[in-house]
Amino acid sequence: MTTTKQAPVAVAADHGGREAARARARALTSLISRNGAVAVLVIVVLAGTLLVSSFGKPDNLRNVALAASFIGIIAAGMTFVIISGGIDLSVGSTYALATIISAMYAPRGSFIAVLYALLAAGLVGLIQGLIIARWRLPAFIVTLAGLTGVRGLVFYITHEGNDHPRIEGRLAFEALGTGSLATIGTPVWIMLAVFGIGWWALNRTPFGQSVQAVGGNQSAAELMGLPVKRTQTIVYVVSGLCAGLSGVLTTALSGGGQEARIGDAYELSAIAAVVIGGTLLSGGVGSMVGTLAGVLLLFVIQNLIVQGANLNSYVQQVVSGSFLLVVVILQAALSRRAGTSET
Amino acid sequence: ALLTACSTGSNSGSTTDDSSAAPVATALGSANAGGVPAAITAAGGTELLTRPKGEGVSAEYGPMCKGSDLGIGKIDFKKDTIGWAQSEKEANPFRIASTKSQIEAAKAKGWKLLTTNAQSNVQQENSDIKGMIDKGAKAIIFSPINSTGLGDAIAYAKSKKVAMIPVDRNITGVQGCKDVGPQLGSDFVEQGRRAADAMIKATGGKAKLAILLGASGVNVTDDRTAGFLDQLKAKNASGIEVVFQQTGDFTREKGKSVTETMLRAHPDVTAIYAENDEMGLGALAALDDAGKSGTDKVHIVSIDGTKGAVQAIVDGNFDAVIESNPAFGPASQAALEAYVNGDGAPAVTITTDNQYDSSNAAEALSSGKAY
Amino acid sequence: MTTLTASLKDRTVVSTWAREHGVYIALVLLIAFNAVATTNFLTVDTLQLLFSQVPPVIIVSLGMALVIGTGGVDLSVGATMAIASAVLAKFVVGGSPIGVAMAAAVVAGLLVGVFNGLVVAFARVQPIVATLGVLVAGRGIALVITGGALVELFVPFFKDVRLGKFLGVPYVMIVAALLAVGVSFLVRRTAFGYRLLAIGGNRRASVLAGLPVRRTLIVVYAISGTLAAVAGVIATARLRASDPSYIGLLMELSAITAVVVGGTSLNGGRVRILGTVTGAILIQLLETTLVSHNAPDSVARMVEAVIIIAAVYIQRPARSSR
Amino acid sequence: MTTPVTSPILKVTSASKRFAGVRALEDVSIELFPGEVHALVGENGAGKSTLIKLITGVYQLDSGSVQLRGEDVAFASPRSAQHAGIATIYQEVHLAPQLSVARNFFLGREPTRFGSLDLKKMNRDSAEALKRYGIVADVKRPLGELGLGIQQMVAIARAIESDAKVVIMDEPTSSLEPREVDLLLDLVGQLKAKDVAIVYVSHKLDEVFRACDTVTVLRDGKLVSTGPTKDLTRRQLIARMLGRDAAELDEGARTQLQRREIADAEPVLKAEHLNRRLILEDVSVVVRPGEVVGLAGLLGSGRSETAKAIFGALPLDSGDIAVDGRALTHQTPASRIRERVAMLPEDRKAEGIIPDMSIRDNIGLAALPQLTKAGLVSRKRVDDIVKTFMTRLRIKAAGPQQKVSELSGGNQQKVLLARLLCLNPRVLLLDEPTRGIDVGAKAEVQALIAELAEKGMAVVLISSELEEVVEGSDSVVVLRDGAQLGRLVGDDITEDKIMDLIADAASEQLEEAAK
Ligand SMILES: Nc1ncnc2c1ncn2[C@@H]1O[C@H](COP(=O)(O)OP(=O)(O)OP(=O)(O)O)[C@@H](O)[C@H]1O
Ligand SMILES: Nc1ncnc2c1ncn2[C@@H]1O[C@H](COP(=O)(O)OP(=O)(O)OP(=O)(O)O)[C@@H](O)[C@H]1O
Ligand SMILES: [Mg+2]
Ligand SMILES: [Mg+2]
Repeated sequence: MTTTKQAPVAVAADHGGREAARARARALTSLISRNGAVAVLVIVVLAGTLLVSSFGKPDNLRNVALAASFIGIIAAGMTFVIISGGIDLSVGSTYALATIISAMYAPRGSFIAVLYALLAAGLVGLIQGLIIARWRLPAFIVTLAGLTGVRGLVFYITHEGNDHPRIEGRLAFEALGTGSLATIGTPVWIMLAVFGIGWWALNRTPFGQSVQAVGGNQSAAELMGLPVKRTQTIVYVVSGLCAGLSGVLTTALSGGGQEARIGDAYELSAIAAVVIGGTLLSGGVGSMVGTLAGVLLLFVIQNLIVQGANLNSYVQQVVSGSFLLVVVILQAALSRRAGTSET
Repeated sequence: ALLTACSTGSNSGSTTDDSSAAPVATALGSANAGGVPAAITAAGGTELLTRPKGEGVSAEYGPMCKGSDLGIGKIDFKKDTIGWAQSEKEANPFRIASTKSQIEAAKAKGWKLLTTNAQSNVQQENSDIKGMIDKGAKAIIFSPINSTGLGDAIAYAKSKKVAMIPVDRNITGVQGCKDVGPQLGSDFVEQGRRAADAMIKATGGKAKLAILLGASGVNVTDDRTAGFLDQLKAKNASGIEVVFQQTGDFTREKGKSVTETMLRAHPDVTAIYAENDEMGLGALAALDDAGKSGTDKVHIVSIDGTKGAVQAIVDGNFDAVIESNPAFGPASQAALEAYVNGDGAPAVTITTDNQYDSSNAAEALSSGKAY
Repeated sequence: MTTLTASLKDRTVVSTWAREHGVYIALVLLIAFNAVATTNFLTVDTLQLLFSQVPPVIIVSLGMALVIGTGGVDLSVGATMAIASAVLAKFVVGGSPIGVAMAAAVVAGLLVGVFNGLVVAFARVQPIVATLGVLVAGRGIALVITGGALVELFVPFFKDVRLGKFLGVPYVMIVAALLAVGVSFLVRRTAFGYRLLAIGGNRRASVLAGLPVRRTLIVVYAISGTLAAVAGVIATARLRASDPSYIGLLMELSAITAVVVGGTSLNGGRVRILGTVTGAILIQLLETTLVSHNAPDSVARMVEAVIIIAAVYIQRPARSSR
Repeated sequence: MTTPVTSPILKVTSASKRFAGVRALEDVSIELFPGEVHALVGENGAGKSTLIKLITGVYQLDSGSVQLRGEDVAFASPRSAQHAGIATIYQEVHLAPQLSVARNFFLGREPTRFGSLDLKKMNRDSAEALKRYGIVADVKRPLGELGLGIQQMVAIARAIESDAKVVIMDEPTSSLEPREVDLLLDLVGQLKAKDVAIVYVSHKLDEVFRACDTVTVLRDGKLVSTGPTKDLTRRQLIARMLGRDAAELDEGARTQLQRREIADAEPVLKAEHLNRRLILEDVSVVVRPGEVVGLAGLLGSGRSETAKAIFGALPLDSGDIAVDGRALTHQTPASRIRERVAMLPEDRKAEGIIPDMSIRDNIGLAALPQLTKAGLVSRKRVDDIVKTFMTRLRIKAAGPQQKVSELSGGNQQKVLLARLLCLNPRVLLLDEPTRGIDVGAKAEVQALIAELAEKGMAVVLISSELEEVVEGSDSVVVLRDGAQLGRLVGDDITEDKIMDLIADAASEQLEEAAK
């Protein structure tokens, strides 16, 4: 147009050090906001170690990690679902399905037992994913129906819960549950591996990009030409498989014999862990590391209640509920400080 | 193949493939050689003990377990702590009484007792038990959520040389004294049988019967159903026709709403078997609203022996209540003492359960036997 | 030619109509099924029973609908019912007149709601976890209040609550209907209703349009808590006992299902009250149907799942929106 | 000028589309040749975006057909259109704000190494590509943190870089500064040279005349004319768009903004020494009654931020804000609205409209307190107001009950304007008020601003069209990087002077940095 002088268009070029200061401030705040749960975890663990003598013992920490690994694996899958803008309430039932099937087919050998359990769990995820993606039905309701229906299926195959199939004798896959590496139980390593792979898939693969874009704004993702339906379907399969894996490990650890009602309300723990980890239920934003910290927080709190106090069951409930609230409020405050303010 | 797995998984070793309820139904009935019921064998009992039984004990099965066999050292109960792991919320009379009994017995002996509650979550119970062991508990008395499924905690206790005493529900699939210490339990199948007997007596063997099942997938439910139906068959009570079977989730509210609906579809029901007192009382509330309460209109038999239900007998609304005695505190702690410090305790002890009807209900209330 | 285009047009008209009225269609189908297949179904008694069982679900769902309208969700309703029930028992056992006891119970629910609202509005915690805290802690609180067990309540007034009828309609259903009308009025006619939907539609834009976002959120959760408490009182009266560990158990899921099956989107920004009420009735009737047919638990659950999906499928969003 | 000798690459034949109750497009045909830049113009709601969405499979045709390279196509989704070589920049930025700039740039076609994203390459290539479009930005930052203009540039770069044979741009320049517009048109030239066919939608007619070979005019969903741009004058084009005689247009001047005499009265708005760490640095805006103060600056210079700060939507570290001499303490939009300060947000999608609400409810929303008695909304008063504004601003819709999300972009903007105006404000903060608004309505809006100012209102105007700021403002505050560079008054307000100020500041900084 009429401009004679060359005005630089570059906006954020590093002039006068101001942009550098901004970048530093941003890096710090986003570090805190993305890792609010990690920060809270560190605080709680430190406080726990100082205040409750038996908490910090290696045995106890190992046990906390082991206990956390089952919900942890489920929560890893849930993270994908929630980042994609959905939710999966069916994981507790799917977990039960895999637990029972893997024990039921144990006589056919480890491979078949694990394979069938994972297939069943993956299939549950696939069906739900297809319904949600193709028919555009709300995930909350579809997976709520999944929660009910799959639990019904579990009752059905156990003859109204009469059977508690068990592994007789030793089977190879039991090592998945009972084994240990460097004194730490195999399920913990498996959970870490799942989180590692999950982190990679979310942040380092096109699929992960697609999950985040779909969750951020589904119609925008469609307009950008991303495979929205496929992505939505896959996240539920991933979630189903994670729940299934967790169920298989449960059978492996306990030798089977679980009740048909096992895994009741696990979805709430998993969702809580994911959300405490800083993932937004509205989708788009979330982190694997956060979820891991969220899961550990839940179990550390639970353990501290057992280790630190001798409470009756209802006071115990009050304490863990309040603890949960404090943690989420703290986490929200940390992330908000760093994130954009809304007034 | 599917069913092979099921049957090997359930309480008995029987391999009937046709009916899922069959393995449990035959559990206590089919005595093995030596007169030991299969369910007891599954819990590690191999022989019926003939030594004189203490009060409240209905049967004891050997071998005798000694803590030292598992390398468990003596416990100094004045200094060491022990743990009590409850399986479900202390929110119904049974669980409240069961925890209270442990706490009071420990207090009476001056023992230090840690307590936890797994809120019906098996994984939680595993980590509760392990948590108490990590906190230094030398022995754990626990009420298992399920007869199986606590393998992780049991293995951990074994590795830490901690004594494990299951109460009220037996741990099955174990070898006597090898995996856990002495077990003290009620016999839920037997409770079902006795309920059937009481029902036959109350109705004169002729009734249109509705069953309020306990929560689905819980083995107490299975046992009480199996025992009941089995006994009806065994007693040839073909006049009792089961027209309705629905879960009432062991709660009063569900017991009531299910009964309300049932009364619409089956107004001709003349008897109700409730697998716990709470559901029975819920059913009673529904009958009352419909103007049908009273044993002259609808018979009710339930299991547990709580005050409310025993009172209902006195009021003429229930026919009979089979007790499921939750007070394992003194007996289990005595067994623990014998197991670790004394000369052993039987692998499986079955406690005596009372039974109330119009003849003894008032007395049970006044003496405080009903909890 | 004209018939072809006409029928084409009809088809879209029919499908739009079905989408709008899915829940009513589903209810009619279920009633038709029962009329044919359930013994003693088409009687006044059956209707009366349904109308005495369904009000707690309806009342809780109304509050839930408002919360969902703001784009949130309230998982604490079941626990709030338990707290209200426990407070009621505490006052009755303490000798208070029943009116006072009921008022106290409702106030307790209100307080729980305000608390939820504060956490959501000020701490900006996501509603699902904010209310999850109360879901976990609430029953514990209720049990602490009652001292841990079920408390039997012998209150003559409860008999009226259970059995009283006006022109054959149970009192409790009349209460539910009046509340539904009230909530509907609130949403459609008041400034508060506008705000609530605006917040659900776009919270940030609402802030910039100068709406009192926080205050509105707190009031919405307070209403939800209050209604849950009312439901808790009715449930207690129905049972003649306060059973804090089980009263309202899983009510949050039933209520959410009722709201969504009734055609309200979980994304917020819209509320359908009549649909919600119908959704609640549908769910209750479904349960009743399965019980009267003596379906085993396993089958009942699977059927329930399929029917819920079918009910939302009828009203699935049209393909070419946006 | 290319004379298309080849056959059309894209051909739409008598496309029609209706939405519940609205006929959005009726019997429209266009042809697009390789190397052709084809402008699509028309009033707000004429059907331009609808036509584009029909081509790319967002909507399905009711009747008609689309041919690509002579073959019938019916894309089921934008994805398939993209695969077939049609790249589209839809109206309003459509990207993933939470992902980094680089990831957005490559979204859907990420380079991988051994299955892993090649982040190094992504960051490097996207930074380089953006530099070519004149944007230097930290490509690792979440896109959403950048200004809307930059986001739009990223979207454009993303689409153009994808090697498409057909590029469709729906109002690509609505948030861009003259500089970026120049750059973009340069790019269009380059694409054209590579025989890419381009559909270009814009309300800025200069651009149409500068860059487009062919222009198609739509009105009310119907095709009005199609032909070479050079055969038309600007006035003729406008006349066709509006469906009026060219003569009729003359009575309305091209731009309705003109400078007024400002009385030396007490300022209505006094916002002084606004500071916010790392965002704003000592910015002052003072507006007297009847004055229009423009904020000028480049993309990301902090203009929107200043407006938000005044409106209480951005917490300040320090600063004094007073209206009519009363100091404002509460930093919330609600309290500002009570003081009769109103703001039109820049990002109408994220911060403006409530998509699922009706036009009526969207307009009435902010004014609720005035329209309410004892908590009850007076339907009649709302209806009256809505009616007034819908006619006054010529909002094109099926009726006041239509959902705002179903409106065309320009009409949504008008709805937001209506929302503000019914507040009857003293201070009006307008962030890009004419963004995406058609020529007719733009004149209308500008006239409205002038009229409001005349009545003694204080107006702060932000516009990416420098021309609009220059012509319409009584004084201009120039910003750069969140700091105030200077203030121009009266005849000093020219585009050159503003650009000079900015350039000087930049070179100073560069010198400083060099030391
Ligand atoms: N999803 C929809 N549902 C109903 N009506 C719609 C929908 N999308 C567009 N319309 C209507 O179709 C007409 C054309 O809209 P379109 O977005 O194509 O206009 P446009 O020419 O792009 O206008 P602008 O310049 O304002 O962007 C408008 O009247 C609009 O209200
Ligand atoms: N290229 C960039 N690199 C880094 N940060 C940027 C860039 N452009 C904008 N920003 C940041 O984005 C924010 C947007 O600023 P703001 O919206 O106030 O600018 P604006 O002058 O209104 O420009 P726009 O026309 O883009 O809206 C500022 O905080 C600025 O620091
Ligand atoms: Mg458009
Ligand atoms: Mg701006």
